[in-house]
Parts: sequence; C-alpha cells; structure tokens
Amino acid sequence: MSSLTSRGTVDRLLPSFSPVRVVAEDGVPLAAPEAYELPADALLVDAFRRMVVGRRFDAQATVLTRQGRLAVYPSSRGQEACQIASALALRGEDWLFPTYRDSVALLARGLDPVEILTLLRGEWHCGYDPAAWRTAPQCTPLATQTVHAVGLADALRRRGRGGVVLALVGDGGTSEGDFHEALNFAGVLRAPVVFLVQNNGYAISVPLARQSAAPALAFKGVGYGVASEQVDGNDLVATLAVVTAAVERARAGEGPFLVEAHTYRVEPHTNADDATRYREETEVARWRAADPLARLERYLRGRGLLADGGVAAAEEEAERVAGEVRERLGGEMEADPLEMFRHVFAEPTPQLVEQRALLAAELAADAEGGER
Amino acid sequence: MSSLTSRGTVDRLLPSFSPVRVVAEDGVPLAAPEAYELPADALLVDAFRRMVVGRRFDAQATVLTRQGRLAVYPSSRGQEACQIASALALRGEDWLFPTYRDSVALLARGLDPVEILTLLRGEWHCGYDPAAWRTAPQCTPLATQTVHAVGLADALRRRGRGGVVLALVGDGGTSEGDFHEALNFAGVLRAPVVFLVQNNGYAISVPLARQSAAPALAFKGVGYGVASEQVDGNDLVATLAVVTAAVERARAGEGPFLVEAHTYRVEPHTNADDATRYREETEVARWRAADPLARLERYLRGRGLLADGGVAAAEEEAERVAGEVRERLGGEMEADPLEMFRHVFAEPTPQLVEQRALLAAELAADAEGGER
Amino acid sequence: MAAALNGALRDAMRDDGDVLVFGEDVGPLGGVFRITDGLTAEFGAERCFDTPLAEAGIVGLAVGLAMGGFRPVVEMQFDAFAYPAFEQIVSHVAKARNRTRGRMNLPLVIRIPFGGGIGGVEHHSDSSEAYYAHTPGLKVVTPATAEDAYWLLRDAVADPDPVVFMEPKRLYWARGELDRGARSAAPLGRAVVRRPGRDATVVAYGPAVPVALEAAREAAAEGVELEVVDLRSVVPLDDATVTASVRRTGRCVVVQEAQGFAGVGAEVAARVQERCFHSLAAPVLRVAGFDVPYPPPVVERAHLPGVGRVLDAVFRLQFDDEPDRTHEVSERAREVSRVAS
Amino acid sequence: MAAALNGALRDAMRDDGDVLVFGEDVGPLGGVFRITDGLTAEFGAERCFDTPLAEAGIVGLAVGLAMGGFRPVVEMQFDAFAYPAFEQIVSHVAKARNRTRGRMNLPLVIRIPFGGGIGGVEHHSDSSEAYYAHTPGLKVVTPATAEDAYWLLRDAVADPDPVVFMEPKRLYWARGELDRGARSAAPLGRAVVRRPGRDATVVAYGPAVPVALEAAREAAAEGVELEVVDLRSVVPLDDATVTASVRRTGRCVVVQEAQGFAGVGAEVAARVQERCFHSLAAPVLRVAGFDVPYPPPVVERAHLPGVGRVLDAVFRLQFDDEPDRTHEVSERAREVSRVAS
Ligand SMILES: Cc1ncc(C[n+]2csc(CCOP(=O)(O)OP(=O)(O)O)c2C)c(N)n1
Ligand SMILES: Cc1ncc(C[n+]2csc(CCOP(=O)(O)OP(=O)(O)O)c2C)c(N)n1
Ligand SMILES: [Mg+2]
Ligand SMILES: [Mg+2]
Repeated sequence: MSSLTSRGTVDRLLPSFSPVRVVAEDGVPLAAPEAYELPADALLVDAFRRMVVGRRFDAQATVLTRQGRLAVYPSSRGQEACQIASALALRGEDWLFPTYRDSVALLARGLDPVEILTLLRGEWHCGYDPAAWRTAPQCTPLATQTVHAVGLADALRRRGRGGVVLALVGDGGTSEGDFHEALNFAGVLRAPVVFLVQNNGYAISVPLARQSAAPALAFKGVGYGVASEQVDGNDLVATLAVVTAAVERARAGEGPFLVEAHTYRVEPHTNADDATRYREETEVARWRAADPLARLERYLRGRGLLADGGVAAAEEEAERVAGEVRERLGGEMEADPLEMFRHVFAEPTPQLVEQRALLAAELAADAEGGER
Repeated sequence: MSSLTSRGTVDRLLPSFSPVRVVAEDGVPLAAPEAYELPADALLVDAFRRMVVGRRFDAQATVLTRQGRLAVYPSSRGQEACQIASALALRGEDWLFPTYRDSVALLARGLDPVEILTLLRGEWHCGYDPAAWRTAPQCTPLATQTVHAVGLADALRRRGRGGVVLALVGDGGTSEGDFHEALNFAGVLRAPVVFLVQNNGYAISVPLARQSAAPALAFKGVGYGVASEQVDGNDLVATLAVVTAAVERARAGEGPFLVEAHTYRVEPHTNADDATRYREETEVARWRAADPLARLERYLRGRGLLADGGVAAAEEEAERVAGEVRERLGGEMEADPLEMFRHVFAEPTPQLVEQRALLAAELAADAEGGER
Repeated sequence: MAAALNGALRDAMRDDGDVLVFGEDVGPLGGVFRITDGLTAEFGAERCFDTPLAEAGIVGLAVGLAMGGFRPVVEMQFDAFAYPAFEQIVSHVAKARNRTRGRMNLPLVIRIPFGGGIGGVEHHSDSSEAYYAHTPGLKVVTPATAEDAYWLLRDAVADPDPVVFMEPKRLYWARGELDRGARSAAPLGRAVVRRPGRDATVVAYGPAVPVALEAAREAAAEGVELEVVDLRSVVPLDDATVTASVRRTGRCVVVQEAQGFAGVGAEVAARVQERCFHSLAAPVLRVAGFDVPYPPPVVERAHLPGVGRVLDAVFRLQFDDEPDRTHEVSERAREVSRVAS
Repeated sequence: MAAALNGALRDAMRDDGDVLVFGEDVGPLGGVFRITDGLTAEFGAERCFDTPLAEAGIVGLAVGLAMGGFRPVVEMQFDAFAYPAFEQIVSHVAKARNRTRGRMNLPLVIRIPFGGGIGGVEHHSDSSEAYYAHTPGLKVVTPATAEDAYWLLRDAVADPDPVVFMEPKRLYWARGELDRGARSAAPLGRAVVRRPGRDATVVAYGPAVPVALEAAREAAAEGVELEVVDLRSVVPLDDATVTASVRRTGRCVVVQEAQGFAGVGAEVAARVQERCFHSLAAPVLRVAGFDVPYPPPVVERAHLPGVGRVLDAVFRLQFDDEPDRTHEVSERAREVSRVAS
C-alpha cells in the first residue's frame, strides 16, 4: 500500500547541484555541459546585438524617469542575459508572460518600445495587443501571471497546434502562493510551460536569504513533479541553452520545466528606490564586474565571432533605438479621460453611462472655463 | 558569483525514497529503521488503547449524523495511527493545529468529546478553549491553519519557554497557496513547527494523482529548506517514531520538518458524501485489510505486550466514551440567538447594539406569540 | 434549481465546444451540490475536470484558458472558499479588458454557491456578492427561480465579460418548472417585477426573493399590496425598473440575506432615495443579515431575514426620524407573524 | 502624516515589548513609504523584520503570533497587494474572537496604504476599505490628519480587536503639526466635525476629507456654509455624530474616493436617509470615484472626486427626482470651480 519512489525519478526532476555554466566570468569557454546543446554561433551574435540594444534602451528609460517622462522604471540592467534568452528561446507561436521588469525581453521579442513603456509612462495599463504579440500584459501582482501561463499552455495543448508558454517571475515572486499553485497545476496537467525565475538576489530590499531557505529555488520543482535546472543567469550562452532545452522539451510534450537563473539587479529596484539602504556598494561592484554583456562580448571575440565592427554596429543600432524612444516619448501624453468608461465591459452598464455623462459635463464645463 | 549546492545538504532535506515502516501489514516487525528511535513499549500499548477508543468514538459520531444529532461528521476511520501519533508526539506545552477531520487526535489529546463535536453538531464554531488546550480551533479553510502554526511556533521561540507546534493538513490541502507560504515562512524563520500531511488518497472525490505529480508530497520540503520524511501512516509505530523525531528535532532548535504519512480515508469524505461515485469498493476493501488498528494489535500481541485482557479493557473504555457521547449529545441544543452579537468585538459597535435590540424584540414577540 | 443549472451547463457545452467546466470535485462526483452531475460522462474529462485544490489556481487557470480562446466556467465549492482567489478575481478577471483597451477580454463564469439556511457549519453559509459587486469590471448575477437559473447561466456563459454567478444554495432543492424550449426569462441585466402591488416596493435578489414573495402574500392578507422586484442582476443594476416601481408605490424596503453594512442593499437604498426622494413617503428601509460572522446552525434562523422581519420593515415605513422607533418591532408585524406561524 | 505614523509605531513598540512590526521591506528599507523607518535600527530585527513576499503568509503569521500573545502590526505594501491575504483576513482575522466565544482574540493591526492621486501605475491606487468594512469582525479606520494618524494608530495597536488601518497614501506627505504630548484626538470609533456649518453636511473620510474641507471653503465664499464630518472610523460607524449634523443641516453629501457602487458612501447615505428622512430637504447625494478600474496616471485627476464634483453635488441638493437632472453639472458649481481654479 505504500509506494516506493525511485531515486532515478527524483534525480530526473532535481536540478544540477551547481548552476550550469558555459562561459567563465572572464569570457573563457568552459567544458561544455553534456546535457545541453549549445546555441548556434549566429544566434549568439544576434543575442549580443540585442543585449547591447537592450542595455541602451534600459539606460534611456531610466533617464526618462529623471525627466518625468516615465512614471516609474524597473531596470533590467545586469539581467540582460536572462531577458534576451527568454525572447530568443521562443518561436512566434509561443507565448511570453513577463513582469514589470522584463522590458528588455519584450524589446528583444520585437515589441514596439513605446508600447512597452506605455504602462510605465502612466499612459495606459498595457500598451500592446497581447494576442498579436503572444505576449501577456506586463504583470505587477507578483506571481499571478504564472497561473495564467499554465492556463494558456493548456489552451495551446488543447488546440493541438503547438506552442509553448514561458513565464517569467522574480525570486521574491516565488514566495507567493500563486507560484506554487502554478507549478502544481503545471505538473498535474503536464502543461507545455516553462517557468524562468530570474533570481536577481533581491525583492526590492529583501535579500534571497530572507526569502527562502531552499538550497536553491530550482529545488522547488521536484515537489510538483516538475523537472528543474539552475543556470548562471549572467552567462547568456548557458541561459539560452538551458531555456531553449526546457522550451523544446515542453514542445515535445514532456511537460513543464522550472529554471532558476542566478543573476543580479545592478540598479535599484526602480528609479524611486534607494538601494544604499539595504546593500553594500562592494556587492554591487562585484556584480557589475560579472557583467553578462561584457562576458558574452569577450567570449564571442575570443571565438572570433565578433570584432570591433560588430560591436560598433550594435552600438549604432542601440543609439538609434534610444533616440527613437527619446523622441517618441518627448511629447506630452494625449489622453481622453472618457476612455476610462469604454473598456470596463463590452457594453457600458447604465451606471457607467450616467457616470460618463457626469464626467463629460465636467470636462465640458472645464473646457468652457478654460476658454475664457 | 554562483553558488554550489552540496549533495549532502540536499540529501539531508530529502525524505526517504520509500515510506518508513516498522511493522509489516500483517503485524510482523520489520528491520528497525536506523534513523529513528522506536517508541517505548508502554507508549505503544497506550496508543493501542487510544486507537480503540478513537475508533469507537468515530463510529459513534457517524451514527449521530444519521440521527440528526450532528450536522456533519468527517470520519477519521483508517487514519487513527496518524491521529494518535499526533497527540502522543506532543507534550503539554506544545500546540496542535488540527483540521475538521482530526477529532480522534483531539480526543487522544484529552479534549472533551462534546467540546470536540460542538462545531460539527452546529452548536457553535469552536467548542473548546484553544489556549487552555493548546489546540487551535479545528480549521475548515484548507491549509490556512498551517501559516498560523508557523506564527505560533515563532511566538513560542520568542518567549523562549520551549514548545513545538504540530500542524495537520490533508493531501488536498497541500495544493493551496497557504501551505506553500507556511513551509516557506517556517524555513526562513526556522520555526519550531512540524507539518504532518495525512495523505489519505483523496480530497473529497479527487485522487492524489489529480492533486499532485510529485514523486511524493514529502518532496516539497527541499524547495523550502525544510527537512522531510515519508512514513507509512497506517503503521502506528513508524508514524509515532517519525513524528516524535520531527517534534524533538524542532524542540532542539533544528528547525521545521515536513512529514507525509501515507494512509487512507476508509469512510466517505463526510456522512453526506457518496464515495461510490469516485472509487471502487475493491480499493476500499484493500485498505480496510491494511487496518492500522489490527496491525498494531497483532504487533503488540506478537511481542507479548498485549493480550485479550488489554483488548477487552480498551473496548470497555471505548464503549463508555461512546455511551457518554450518546448521552450528552442526546438532548436538544439550547442556544441563545442573542449570543451572536456578543463576541464579534470585545465591545459591540453601536450598529450591533441596535441590531441586537431588533432581534431581542423579535424574539420577545415570538415568545409572546408562542405563549398564547 | 439544481437541475436547471445542470441543464444550462449541459446545453452550453453542447452548443459551444469551447466551454470548459472545472473546479474541485466537479468531475465524477458531479460537484458537492451535483450541479455538474454527468458532465464528465457526457463530455469527457477533457471538458469537465477536477483540478488540484487551489482556488487562485482555478481562477488563474481560467484566465489563461480564456486568453487562449476558451470559455471556462469554474465552480467555487462554497463562497468562503472563493476568498483565496480574491486577488485573481479583483486584479485580473475584473481588469483584463480594461487593462488592454478591450483587446483581451475574459469571457469566463465563476459560479459561487452562496448564502445560508442549509444548516452548514462555519464557512459554508457566507454571502459575498457585495465584494464582487463593489469591484468594477465584474458582472454579478443571481437567480431566484429555476427559469432564471437556466437562462441567466446561459447568458453568463455567452457573455463577453466575466460573470460572477451567485447561486443561492438553499434554493438548489427548490422545485420549479422549466421549459427550456422557448426563452421566457428576461436577459441578464434586467430586473423583473415578480408580483405587482401599489403600497410599497420590496426589492430583493437571490435567496431573499422567496422571502419577499411570502411577505407580500401575508401582507396582502392584511390588505397591503407589496410590489416585489427581483434584481436578478446586481451588476449591471436595473435602476429603471426599481425606480419606476418606487415612484409608483412611494415606499421601499430592500431585502438581502448578506450582512447589511456596505452591502448591495445599501447601494440600492442609496440609489432609490437619490432618484425618488420626492416620491418617497417614508425612508427606504433595509432588511439584511446582521453584521456578525454567519452564526452556527442552531441559531441561523434568527440571523436570516425572514418574513417577519420584512413585514416589520414594511409596517414601519410610515414612521418619523426617531431612530429608536425604527428598531422596535411594530405591533402590526407581530400580529401578522403570529397569524402566519 | 508619514512622520506621525512612524512616531506612533515607535512609541507603541517602546511602550509594549510585545508589539512586532513586519511585512515586505519594512526592515532596513523602512517600507516603500518609509513609515517603518528606523524601527529595525531602534528595536532590532527581532521586533521589526522583513518577511518573505507573501501576503497571506504575513497575515497568517500575524494570526499565529497574536494567538501566542504578541501584538503584530503588519504592513501591506499597497492595497491591491493585500488581496492575496483576503481569505486570511475574512475567514480568520475577522472571525477568531467570535469563533471561540471570546476566548481567542487577535489584537493585530493590518496597515494598508490606500487610494490614488500619486501617479502610480496600475494596482498602486486601489481603495479597498469597503471590502473590509463589509466583513463583520473587522474594525476599519482611516486618518485624515497627522494627529489622527498618530492617535488612531496608537488606539489601533492597543485595541483588543483586529483593526484594518487604512492610510491615505497621498496624504503621507501632507504637512501637519503633531503634539504627541497630550492627547487631543477623539478615540477610535468617534467621528468629528472638522468644520461647522448650517446649510449642508458633507461626510467624508481619509483622502476625501481635505477635498471636503476645500469645498467647504469655496462654498463659504459663495455664502453656503458646509459642515464637514470626518468619519475617522468606518467600523464602528459613529451614527450619532452624522445623524445629529444632518438633522441640523437637513442636507447631506457623502464623499469617498473609492468606486461608489456598494461602497462605504452607500452605507452612509442609506443610514442617513433611514434615520433623518423627515429632516431631509433633499436626497442624500454621493460623490465617489467612478465604477471603473482605477485609471492610469494620465487621467486619474478626472477620476478622483475633486472639489468641483463635491460642490456640484452640494448645489444639486435642492432638485427634484428627475434622474437626468442629477447628472448635469450645475451652473452654479461651474462658476465656483472656475473662480477656484
Ligand atoms: C502581490 C504583490 N505584493 C507586493 C508587490 C509589490 N512589489 C512589487 S515588486 C516587488 C519585489 C519583487 O521581487 P522579485 O519577485 O524578486 O522581482 P524583482 O523586482 O527583483 O525583479 C514587490 C514586493 C506586488 N507587486 N505584488
Ligand atoms: C479553501 C477551501 N477550499 C475548499 C474547501 C472545501 N473542502 C473541504 S474538505 C475538502 C477536501 C480536503 O481534502 P484533504 O486536504 O485531502 O483532506 P481530507 O478531507 O482528505 O482529510 C474540500 C475541497 C475548503 N474547506 N477550503
Ligand atoms: Mg528579485
Ligand atoms: Mg485527503
């Protein structure tokens, strides 16, 4: 009456005991991990370009907060390897479920930069069409999106036309009940979904040690029958290899997967945060030195896949994107307050019709007043 | 920058690969597991007595539902080993957090049977004084009590006067977000708390396979840095050994522990349930044959610790308890409807004072009407 | 009413292959109230299935499936057990359409058995409709008859927006004829006059409707003709029907089973006096559950607004502002109650 | 107001070693609004500490600690982020005393920054007080001044019952003098008249109080004297103060920032007309946020009930039942607004 669990089953679900790595911090290639196929060289060069563009975009966005052009901006700096890998591991038919911090992933996925920043600009809650981009709205209530991701993965499975879902979540987000429910549902439904935890060391001010006592967050998978892995999230090559493998495994019908990527949030939580209150500058400096972009550049140069010209071209593109963002976000936002009644329901209720009339009258009165 | 998890750390957190067992289903002793100290013989004999009494009490309660004397009763039948072990593993200063199904554990803990049944009788929401019994109210919203248990464990730690908390939860309850948050808080706070999952195979009609894809529920512990174990929950000796070890470990300041006990709910979910809709009679019969009480009896007899006299004495006590329950629940409930206003707050709000007056007037009018 | 709900789910699933039913125990068991009885047998476990025991997960799964083009209908086992899903409901279900400027709608239904009167132990008798009604972006409906149970649920499933479908659990076993052939019920969003009357309007919904109707019958015996309006839909609220009735009768009592404070009845009372003030001969009175945690079965009858409490309010509709008086049980109501019981 | 709240926590922790403060980022960071600034430094990480990021866990932990004799004060980072704790709050925090016939009380405080007007992106500007106020067993209070922030929070911590302490986040930065020496504020449960007036009563709470006071100043310039009542405590509600004022003025407007439907304002309006019907010269009108998901920053000003909308309601207090008219902005209000802006 009592079941025996085979060690083999458990071992197949457990992650590696140290994060998978392909490239050392100084850019030197390490022994390739047996279990993973390395990404094609051309893809790595493309990833480099996107990382350069992403970083520039990110810096530009932070500058825009200082100018009052964005309401708030949570920077991806230092997490570019995770974010670019997220975008590149997916095909067009796949879905991405991002958080507020994943602007760079969205940019790499091809979304319009201004549509990405619409939320953070305070213009509207979501700037893009989720269905058109197969990209869910950037999610703020932590970990809630992970359950949606499972539902959508199950929907894709039901339609039988393929497609995999990648859900992004932070280390802090893994503490929420919803994350657990998502893993559990994914395990039971064998949904084609991959969870990528960007463990950047902090949830705002709270360090990982106060967040979890787990040996590593990836060890949560086994408790749900979800296979798992941990990876050096500042190693683009390794992260892309691991996430791609997880995605393709899900695509092949082998079920959900949990990846923990170890990385670091180099900037404060958002522009409004004061990180000096809770962490040492020496710690930040150490991680700045472990920069994923520099690491990839050294690796590619070392392998002769990248030279000054390629770097310059990427930087040029990055400047172009930044300039476009600056320009397009330079103007004042135009918004019709009456739009707030338009999308509450497909058809407004009688109550909303009345309230809209009240606001319309107020606006008209204000306009009259203003004209004089 | 990226950490290595040692296999040793992980192995210390993982449960055994098959449930710990001390006594075979036929009552024959197995090789004693190295890691656990076996309970004293006298305690096992006492446990047997309590199991007999508990089973009789449980049967009596089910009969009372048929007579309309209880509103509802979720039977513990088949789970007596887990429930008695729960009570016996604790000292007086320890706390127990039970669910609606744990009446037999409460009885073994020494609570008054009528106070235990107050909730299920529909007389009041909790029949006993939690502080006096160091026993939280029987909890209905699944897994919510597990977080309270962590808080109380942390309170005990803060007071520094010792004490450990044991939280009971079902297999279904492990799917709720709160269970995960409880494990996580326990891990981070290193709270002196033990979680005992009574995996009885079903959450109402839903079998474990639709509840979780984990190799075993005990494998959830590692993801929180919580040490864990699985045990044959129909083997009283093993269950008592494992739960006691977990409790004493927590008492020694070594942190929280998760135990999964594999058992079976022999009766329907409650008297109102129709279990034939979702499980085969053959399955139930198989588990009836694996009865924990019969197993312990054979074991004790085999070891010469129990003879006919002891069994008869236990059965006599059981009849006495059942008779007392029958008698004390035989009358009509007397309840003052106005009590519903008394304990909403320490002092009633003006609104409650008015509402109470309204009801008092109604009751007075009814009484007048009734008198004529 | 249970059969009507079951029939509505069955017909919705037959008509639209994208309708999925899931939740706790809705599969082989057919739900603890048997509302999903037979659906797995008829449509297979792919379309009617048991989930793990996690309400946030259930609602979140529904969100994802709706994003993927399905029409999920989920069951919360009892309404206190929907609370774990509160964040998913309030922060996502209610806001998805608005968040995306109408590009992403979530046509899903959350079925919630609500209310007491069934002798249920703690947590099995809550009334939570006000939490949802207060949340912009959710439609909240509740049937009081078998016919409405069927048609409102069909409407809810077909609705382009998320609907919280509150099922008055003590009416599950109420008998009621239902002709599924021709639609007779009003559409979702419309209130109906269940009984016409000239002396006062009684507004009710869900489990309070039969109480209101019974009160009207008893009042009629006393020569007082009550008009009973069944809201059916709390959001959207059919102001027009309520207002027209009160302007005619000049008096209004609002009845709900839920605790009164900041409940749906407060909204109705506030609206009625806003819109009908000069037609009112007396304040709008509310009859509601007390502001206490739902009491244990042994005293629940005293908590539930019954015919006596409704009649008492009706007969107090003429009184002045003296607050103490409004809490006295009127002599007249006592007599009627006595006769009735 | 932020300093007053910080001072209240500090003094409560000094006076009672069992007071514990915890939540997300309340430790070294001092909370995202810095309300807990310096507490870890002064009292150590055992008494003011960061928890894992899980709101149900935080509230559940508080329940357990309160059972163990402590007085937890927890912070929810923003009020939309309290929703994951809804079940813990409604099914346990609110019901523990009642469940156990008074044997187990939970003297804990749940601090929730609420409301908008701070340019916050989605989920950072919700108003959720009605959810809690509708839940029997919870006290719900909200300060509008620095003095009340200090004293109501001290009262809340000392209260034998659980208190949901709603902090109007846009008033965090409002200046306000505070003399902590001598208690000047009314106790928890009492409303206060912030400004006397004879023509109409404006009832408000939290972030709506400064709006009401500003409207009163502008109305006074027009010769209309408004009496402004600050509820301070939503549960318990101080009926007596509100009723006395309205009986005197004969007119009433209720102002809240939260969406209106089935909100606290509905409760107040319903009660006022129940109790003061024959003293009222006009219907009780409500001014509230619209029944829409809180809009993005660029249009939030249009959503928030401002002085103009309050004045508009005040000047409509004489009108008849014609519903269309109630939605017109009165000419008089327009003029006042124009003068004011
Ligand atoms: C349910 C919920 N609680 C609290 C917050 C407030 N909050 C926003 S971001 C954040 C920290 C999240 O940390 P993590 O998940 O590690 O992601 P990161 O910001 O580091 O990318 C918090 C507490 C929230 N958004 N949602
Ligand atoms: C939050 C919540 N959801 C649903 C329920 C309804 N319910 C009561 S018991 C039960 C099954 C619980 O199964 P399990 O945890 O395995 O415990 P068992 O009854 O088998 O002891 C369910 C779904 C509940 N009590 N609480
Ligand atoms: Mg983080
Ligand atoms: Mg079970």
